[in-house]
Amino acid sequence: MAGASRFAAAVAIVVVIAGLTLLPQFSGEYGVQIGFRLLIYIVLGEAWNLLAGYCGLVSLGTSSFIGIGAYVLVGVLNAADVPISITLVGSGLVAAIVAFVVSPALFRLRGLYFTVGTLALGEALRLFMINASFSGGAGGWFLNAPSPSTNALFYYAIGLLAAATIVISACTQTRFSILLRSVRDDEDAATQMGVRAFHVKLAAFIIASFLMGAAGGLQAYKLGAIEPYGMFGMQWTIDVLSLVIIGGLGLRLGPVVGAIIVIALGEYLADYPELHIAITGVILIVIVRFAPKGILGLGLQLARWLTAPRPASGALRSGAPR
Amino acid sequence: MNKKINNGLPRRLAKAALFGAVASFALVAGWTSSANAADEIVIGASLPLSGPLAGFGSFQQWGYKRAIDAVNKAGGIAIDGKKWPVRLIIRDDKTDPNASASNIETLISRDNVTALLGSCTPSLVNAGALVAERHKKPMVTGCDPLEAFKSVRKWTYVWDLFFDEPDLAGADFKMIAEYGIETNKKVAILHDNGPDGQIVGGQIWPAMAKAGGMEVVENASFPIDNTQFTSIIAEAKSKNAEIVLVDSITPQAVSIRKQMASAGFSPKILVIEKGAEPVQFAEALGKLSDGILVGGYWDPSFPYPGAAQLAADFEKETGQTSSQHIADSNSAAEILLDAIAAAGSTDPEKINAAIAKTDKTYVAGLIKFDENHTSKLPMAIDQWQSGKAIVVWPKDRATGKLLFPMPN
Amino acid sequence: MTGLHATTPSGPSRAPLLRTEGLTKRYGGIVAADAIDLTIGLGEICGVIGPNGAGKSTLIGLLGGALRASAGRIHFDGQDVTALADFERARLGIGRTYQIPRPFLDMSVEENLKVAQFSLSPFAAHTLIERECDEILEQTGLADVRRLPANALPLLRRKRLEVARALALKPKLLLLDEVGAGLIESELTELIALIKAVSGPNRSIVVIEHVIRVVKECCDHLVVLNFGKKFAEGSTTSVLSDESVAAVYLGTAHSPSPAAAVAAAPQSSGATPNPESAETVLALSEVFAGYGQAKVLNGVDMTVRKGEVVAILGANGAGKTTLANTISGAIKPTHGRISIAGEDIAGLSPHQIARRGIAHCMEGRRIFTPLSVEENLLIAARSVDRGEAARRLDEVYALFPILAERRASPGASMSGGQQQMLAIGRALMSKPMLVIFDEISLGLAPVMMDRLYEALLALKAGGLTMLLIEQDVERALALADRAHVLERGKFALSGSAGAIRSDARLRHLYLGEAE
Amino acid sequence: MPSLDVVASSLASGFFLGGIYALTALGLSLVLGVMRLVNLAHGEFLILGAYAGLFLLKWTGVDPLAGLLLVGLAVGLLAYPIHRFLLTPLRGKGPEAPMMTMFGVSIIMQNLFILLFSADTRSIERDYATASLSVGPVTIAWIYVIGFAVSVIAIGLVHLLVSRTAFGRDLRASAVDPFAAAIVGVDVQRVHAATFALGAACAGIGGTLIGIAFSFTPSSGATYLLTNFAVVVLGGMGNIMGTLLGGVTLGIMQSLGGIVLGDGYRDLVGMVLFLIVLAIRPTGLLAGKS
Repeated sequence: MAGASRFAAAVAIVVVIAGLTLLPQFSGEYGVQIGFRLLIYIVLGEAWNLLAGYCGLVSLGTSSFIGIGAYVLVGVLNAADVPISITLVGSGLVAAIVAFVVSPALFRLRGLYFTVGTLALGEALRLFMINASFSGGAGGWFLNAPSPSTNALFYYAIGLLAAATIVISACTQTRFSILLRSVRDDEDAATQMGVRAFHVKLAAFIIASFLMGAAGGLQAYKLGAIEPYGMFGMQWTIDVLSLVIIGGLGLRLGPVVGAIIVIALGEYLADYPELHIAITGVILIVIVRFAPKGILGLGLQLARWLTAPRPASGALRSGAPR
Repeated sequence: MNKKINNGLPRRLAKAALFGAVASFALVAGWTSSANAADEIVIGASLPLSGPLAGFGSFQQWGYKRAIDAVNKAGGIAIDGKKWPVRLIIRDDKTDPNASASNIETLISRDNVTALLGSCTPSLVNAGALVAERHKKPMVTGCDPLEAFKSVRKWTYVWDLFFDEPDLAGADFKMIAEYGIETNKKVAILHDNGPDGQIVGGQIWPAMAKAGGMEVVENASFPIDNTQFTSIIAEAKSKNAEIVLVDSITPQAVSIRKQMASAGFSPKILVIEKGAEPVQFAEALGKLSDGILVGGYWDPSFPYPGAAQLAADFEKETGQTSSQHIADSNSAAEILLDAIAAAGSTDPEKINAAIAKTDKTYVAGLIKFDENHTSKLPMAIDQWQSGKAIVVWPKDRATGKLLFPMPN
Repeated sequence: MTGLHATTPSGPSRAPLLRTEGLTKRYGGIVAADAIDLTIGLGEICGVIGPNGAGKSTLIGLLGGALRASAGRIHFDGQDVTALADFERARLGIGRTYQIPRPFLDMSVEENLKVAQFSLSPFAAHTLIERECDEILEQTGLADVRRLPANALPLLRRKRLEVARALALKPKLLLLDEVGAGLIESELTELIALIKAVSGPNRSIVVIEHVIRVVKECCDHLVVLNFGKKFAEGSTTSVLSDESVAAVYLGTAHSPSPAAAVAAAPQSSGATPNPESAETVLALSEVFAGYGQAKVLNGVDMTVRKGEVVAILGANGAGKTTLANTISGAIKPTHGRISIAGEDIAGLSPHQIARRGIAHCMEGRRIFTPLSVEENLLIAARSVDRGEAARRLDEVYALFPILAERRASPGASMSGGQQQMLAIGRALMSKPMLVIFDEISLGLAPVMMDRLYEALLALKAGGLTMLLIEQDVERALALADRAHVLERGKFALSGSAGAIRSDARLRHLYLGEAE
Repeated sequence: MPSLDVVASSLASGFFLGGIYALTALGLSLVLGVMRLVNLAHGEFLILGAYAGLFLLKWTGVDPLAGLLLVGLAVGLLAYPIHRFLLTPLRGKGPEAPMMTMFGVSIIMQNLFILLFSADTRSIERDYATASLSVGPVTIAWIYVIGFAVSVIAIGLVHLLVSRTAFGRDLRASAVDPFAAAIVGVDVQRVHAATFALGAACAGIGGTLIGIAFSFTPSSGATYLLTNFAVVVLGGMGNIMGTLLGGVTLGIMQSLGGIVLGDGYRDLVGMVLFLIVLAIRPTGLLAGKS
């Protein structure tokens, strides 16, 4: 039964991804561009959801890994003629290595302290990149390679999403998910059950950082010009965190729903500069207040309520106290 | 209960995935179909209307709108013998290059813009310009110093009218030489490490100082969100620099001036490029702004057609003091509109070719693009005197006398 | 601190599984465990008893690896494990339970077990994992709730889950930290059976326990800790019959005729003059309450009159603490009416109820650890002038002189019993109309329980109205005028303390079939 | 290597400026320690204080230093309803929900600033803001000294309030165990709201000092938020006197960084110090006594 559903889910995901590859044929250029942004945000959101939703690591250091990925991609492509897919893997790898290097210090921190620590990490990296001369300081780098077509970017993003889906599913639909959640729920109790909490957290952190790095690389490939304020900016961190919270933290498809909403909102609101981004703030507050499990959580609740078998004549049947 | 969750979850995931996919396709389809009304020329721009650079964005928005309104008042642009109205779509990039790029993408792919106008500062302009370049849409921009613009790539569809960093950097030294100003020839340079700051403060100023027989006693750089300058100011003071050259954004410029005063340091000549230019700088500093020099590429007093009127209109409409940014933005929009009219077509290639042929004096000055797609605006030097920016150099454009040395 | 008591060399002739040498834990200047030498043979069940603050939980932490030893060594199964981290020890076969169960609340019972199984053998065959899981769930009596989320389990089931989780590690050494605390007699019987069932020739068990019955029935070998030191050690019977052990730990309650309790009983009926005519302080009618879907109280009717002591008895999960929390406003009733001195308190928040004269001495003490003793007391004396606050302080200090001595110390530095005194004192500081005492003897050494009940007796003599929630039937009934026995959220039995005590149904309801 | 008086002046500036940092960080620390709230709108409260000081001077001519209490009161009063209407309903929903709400508030506040006050760079213009104080070879800004004094007084008052008064007792009790505090009669939500307002008031006062000493724009808040986090971590969350020490430590370390590596590295030095302290003493330099 469970196996059959899992199979159905896998089929559905394959169908969706395959369907996405056809998007450029049907939608115009605009659809493809929105699609690209959506895919990048979904990958970032899923990575962050793995950390925060499954492993309890509420990180505010997202931008660090996006920035690292971006600089690696531009640096590598400018230095050598390397295929883009390999460069993207490189972006992810370097981000993952950085994650590995900082993890001993970061994982000493629990809860809020971890959150604040990752925030400091992101800021320190940004400040470093602004001052460092090898990376062009605040001026950043330009990509010398020819710029890719929108469709090509879109296909790379689909590839990235497919990879992310496989990796994250491998984490959240398998035995590993139980270990992840045990660390999230009570790290001390988990270690007393023999769980190598450090390794579990490290695995999640490295996987998430890899995906963030690769996504950052792809974004840099699209932009063609990168600098620390844009690539290491808090905006990434906040966007990713908002989209997961809006979609539904800890729900497998929360980031997907969240990314759709955040992108849609951003697109609509950018047309009304008078309203500025204040509306984003209002929406965030309202969603956090009234949909604690995000829009997806709200939707699932609604669906459950709609489909729940309700007694036709409850008054006669029920003696249960209210 | 949990049994249901466990077994139902993948199925529900599948359902939700399908739902999500359908919803996103629907959304995309909805956007894509929001095409423009026919017989209309659409021009797009992404501007920093919020975030740290929101101040620039509001001036540019006014400049762009004014040009488009003027054309529409005249009935629009004639294409194939028929007058087409022009519609300007402005999107907010929140001072984020990523948003600037995606805004331009949306303007091109959803709104089918005919051509584009630029944002402000190299990182925002470049991010959008690269998208325009990739999609072969002509873009005219100001507000991007020419060296920083040229360093990105060899442009085909993007055109920039602004000052050139060597001009800006050299103006101060030219003025010192021309007016025969006496100092101890010790120069301290404080600059931010943004692209233009690095070029002006890191490269051109030191070179020109050396060429002018001066000694650079300090050359310090800082990131644009730094708030503390005590060490570098103390250093400049201890080296007894009489000429201090600063290149920074406005908030930092104000802090630097205050911190110089509170460190008891007052050089004879203080130039603050970029940051000292808007009137808010003088308002924030009050008396302390007196005597500060800043390079400018425009003033309502300049002998260009409509210059005085432009500033007067701005001040009447907004109730705020004008800025030179209204001139380059207004001119950029006019150049683009003229080129569309000259091309008599909305074909990007034809418009681009027409932009290349621009040779006319606009409100910002004579515009003629070179092979690097840049058109230089000549420099002047303004000095803040009692809260007003007085043009003090070159002599033929001066509206007042140079105050020297800088008052204490 | 009295010199080491005559220590019979630990009995077992079996090969030692665990051996500690000079095991010491210091926190700053405080020595929580002081050079403890311990040897536990394979297959042995060793009990560890001692007053609160004696270092029992510290010992578990040190053995399990949650705490790092300041000095000394631990040898386990022929290996020095002193430097190993907790998860490494767990993987070697040391399983522990927590005194207050810490299941992974959002995970199902089954998944809770699988955490241990997967961490040990991530690639074991599915069928093998399921079979092991089934066995453990069967053994611990959790098979019927295997798919329920852990947060839906009542306390007893959670304690079983603690044991089950530890068993999933296939431990050679099982550390049980006060698994009996808070359980009633019939539940204890089940627990003892469980401990016996999971023991075996290849598994040693360390039982840290206040409930003497568990130790008596399970352990071959007993260690008494006092002030972090090993105070006595030997066979269970010899240690329990030792007079010096009785003096530091067992107290008088367990002597054949508990003097305090007997003395209290006759007084109690006389102390309440004419209860029927006294004014009503608290009244509940048809109260339903619970947490989300789980209904815990199913229609409770009750009144408490001025000067009365009413005891609420019942098994774990019967809803005793929920009842207390509902009265003090922490849980909103879904139905029914609660009134204080005639005023309906619907919609009032806890602090408003507190200001209407209900004090709640909470389960688990809940004192404010960073606040000083005096601040802990003063915080409850709200909107009174300085003089009045000082008078009330004096009253509490008179009741518990130790609090006066330590008035400036932070709450964190107090031992468990002292903290409980502080919690009682804090409840009194608001000069309440009614005090709810929720499980004040939980987790305390028998001597300390005696001490606290003496204080309650004195308070009763002073005319304090009390609602006494207690798992210790004898003590509660000795003090109370009337009692109710809760069963599945309803009163199954109500009446005067004497009548309840002699009611055959009490034994049936409360002690279960086991006796 | 810079001369001795440059070094001495820099270190002295760092020390005094650190005191101002401490005041601006105090609110963040209190709110974090008592309510477990990561207040991402803290920087905006600071900027609100700067605007309040500016307009107090512009409209009434009252010197912002004389009107500091008024500024604090105004910012505190504006913050109170934010807690009452936005945060109170989120109690018991974990730390992310309030954090995100405050992020939303910060976006809204930034845009309101732009709307109401334009995006212009502002500064509070006072003579004493630019006067210098010379003692031997050391030259420092008067405003740093004044700001330090104000900060120390304000922090001292808050310390007394928290350690000596009934409100402080309620506050500390609510911080460790809000449930038990409510049961003994403490109106925890009111204590939280008051703490929130108090924190905002301190930020507002600090913001006015920043506005006098430096410049500010609607979006300056973020920079100070990060500096403040560093101070909080150095001093320990919720530790009032620790915040003062943390601020001074950060100020001096930043100055050292500025001297050795250049002013560009100031903030980086702060962040790195912050990370190192976190890694060594996860609960802060001065925490761990409790």
